[in-house]
Amino acid sequence: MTDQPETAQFDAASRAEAERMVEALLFASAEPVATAELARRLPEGTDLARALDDLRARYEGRGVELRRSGDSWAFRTAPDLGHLLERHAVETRKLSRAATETLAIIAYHQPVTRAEIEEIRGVSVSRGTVDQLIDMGWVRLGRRKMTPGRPVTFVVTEGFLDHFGLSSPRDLPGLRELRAAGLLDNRPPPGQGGEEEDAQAQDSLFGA
Amino acid sequence: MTDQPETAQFDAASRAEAERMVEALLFASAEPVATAELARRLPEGTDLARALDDLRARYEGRGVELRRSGDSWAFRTAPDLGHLLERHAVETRKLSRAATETLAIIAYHQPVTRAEIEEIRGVSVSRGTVDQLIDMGWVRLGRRKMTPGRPVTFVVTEGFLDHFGLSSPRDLPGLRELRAAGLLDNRPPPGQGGEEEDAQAQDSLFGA
Amino acid sequence: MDGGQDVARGADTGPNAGHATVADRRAAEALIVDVEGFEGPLDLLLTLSRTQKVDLRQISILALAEQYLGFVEKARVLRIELAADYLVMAAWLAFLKSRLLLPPDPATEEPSGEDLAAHLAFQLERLQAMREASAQLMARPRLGRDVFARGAEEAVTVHRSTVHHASLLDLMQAYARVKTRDEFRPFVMDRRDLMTMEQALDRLRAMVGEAADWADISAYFPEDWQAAPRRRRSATAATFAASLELAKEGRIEIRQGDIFAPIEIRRKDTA
Repeated sequence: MTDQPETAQFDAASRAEAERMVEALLFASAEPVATAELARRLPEGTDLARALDDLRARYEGRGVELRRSGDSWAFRTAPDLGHLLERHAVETRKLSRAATETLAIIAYHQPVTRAEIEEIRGVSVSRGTVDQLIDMGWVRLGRRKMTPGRPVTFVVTEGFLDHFGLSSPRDLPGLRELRAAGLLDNRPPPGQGGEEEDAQAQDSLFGA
Repeated sequence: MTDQPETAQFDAASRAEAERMVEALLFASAEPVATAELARRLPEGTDLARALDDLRARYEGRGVELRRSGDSWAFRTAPDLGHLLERHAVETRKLSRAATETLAIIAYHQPVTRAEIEEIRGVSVSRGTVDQLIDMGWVRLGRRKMTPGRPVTFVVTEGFLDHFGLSSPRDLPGLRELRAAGLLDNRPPPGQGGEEEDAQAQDSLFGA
Repeated sequence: MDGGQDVARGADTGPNAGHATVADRRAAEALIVDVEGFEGPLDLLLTLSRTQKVDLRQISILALAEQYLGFVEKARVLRIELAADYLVMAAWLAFLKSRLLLPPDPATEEPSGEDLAAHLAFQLERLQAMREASAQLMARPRLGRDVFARGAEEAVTVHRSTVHHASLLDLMQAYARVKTRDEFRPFVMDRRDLMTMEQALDRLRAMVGEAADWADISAYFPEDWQAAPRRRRSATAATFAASLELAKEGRIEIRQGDIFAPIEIRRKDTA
């Protein structure tokens, strides 16, 4: 920091210093750090948003990159350098087809109830499948749905975004096209005019 | 990387690429990485020394620095930012029962010796308890008592009065007030030490 | 492999039956054998729909229903037990098929065969889309496989310090507790400092014969009950009570000059 009285100079110095501090904090952590946590750890009055912007620009195209997942930030190695780092790869449990499909459905349709997942897959979802996704830190419970029975919903976590290198669920591959094609609509089977009993009957017909 | 045939351009690109690779390797590694190990992991013909120089220059003055220890390399938080990685957690805990009682006895009976405290509490007082109260700045040593062995006495401090909002130890409520406030439910047995007031009153009743 | 032949021929019920190649037959055979591998009837329908080799949006639901029913029929012939939901789907598809083939009944408000077929097509397309999305997701550069976090995490050092706290109330309560601790013990009468009325009475009876003049009752206390406040208090009470007893018996007289004045006694001479 500088003692120069000129505001511009002082500002430039404090801006650079803020960037350094955020850099140090994020470098030190293997896990993404939430914006709120960064703000708490930095001196009061730090322009955190600008520091993050500066940092992101600085690391653009480098061997490590600043990445956002949800409301958290982390440095991650550039995806194209994965081959160099194979030895650091951690053996992950191979996910079953049911688990990967369920995960995709939760990500693209969130917040989504178990019944909705089942309707999409046309088969009942075993408790173990969702539990596994929750265990891995990729899925968590969302708000209950304001429909009869107030069923719980599932949403993806920041850990999911971090793992798949997404800044937000809006960045899911092909999301826009799927939405445009109406494939993310919750389209009830024909003849279901909101009559719940009817819906129930047909849902079970479709394996929901 | 680029496919430009011009040597200079190719060289610049491969130089930048080498730097990126070293950056990612060092970032992802849990341990400092030896120069020989870096060389082994990088594509053949990489100018490792130059990549390390470039990287060191790039991180000069940043929030993290490239540091060499022996023949190994690692990123480390800039020394002046170490404080960001420290957190001071202050835990407020209720003073233990033994300490509170000891403190109360000192406050009500000061100056008081350890033996006297023990007599009043009816149990021995650990050195740690009094030390803790001294550490907290609520108790200090008073004058030695003019009795055999000249034992040290304990008195409460200004800090104690400050903390408890008292202007003098005489402001401490007496037993009668404690009783009136419902803090002393039972009538004490007659003639117990410290109840001079009561004894006085009754004695005078009986003409003592 | 006889069963396999059957199945291969079984697939001939489909619209492409005439052009079925050996590969197609093998595929259809595999469908039967791997029925366990399907994630439910919708998944099976989706797989069957691929044999139509058209975009899912152009798919013939009627043909698909027939393929499915053919599949279930072959499974039945082969005595392969199908889970209930496969059979439920078969029943529903049979119903859908009849709806699609028969002219609509204008009297009924139930959804038309076309609507039901369109919804099934939507479901298939949606499942297919989710399946592709899932594959795209899994193919992304993934943390711990393609992308890595900082290896040498520099943990935040937490310096813990404890501030002890006590309020004035805590302090007063602690003092009250110390001072009244004895009261919470099982009650045992401490007789050492307690003079009973009987003791006082015995003593007074023995001495009262000499008491010709008025004297303070405290004069009758034993020497070691005079000084200590607690003993003196107990002696006072016991001796006073004993005095009353003797007065009642008519052996002594008792007087007090004023409130709080000393209580005096003397022998009562019986005439």
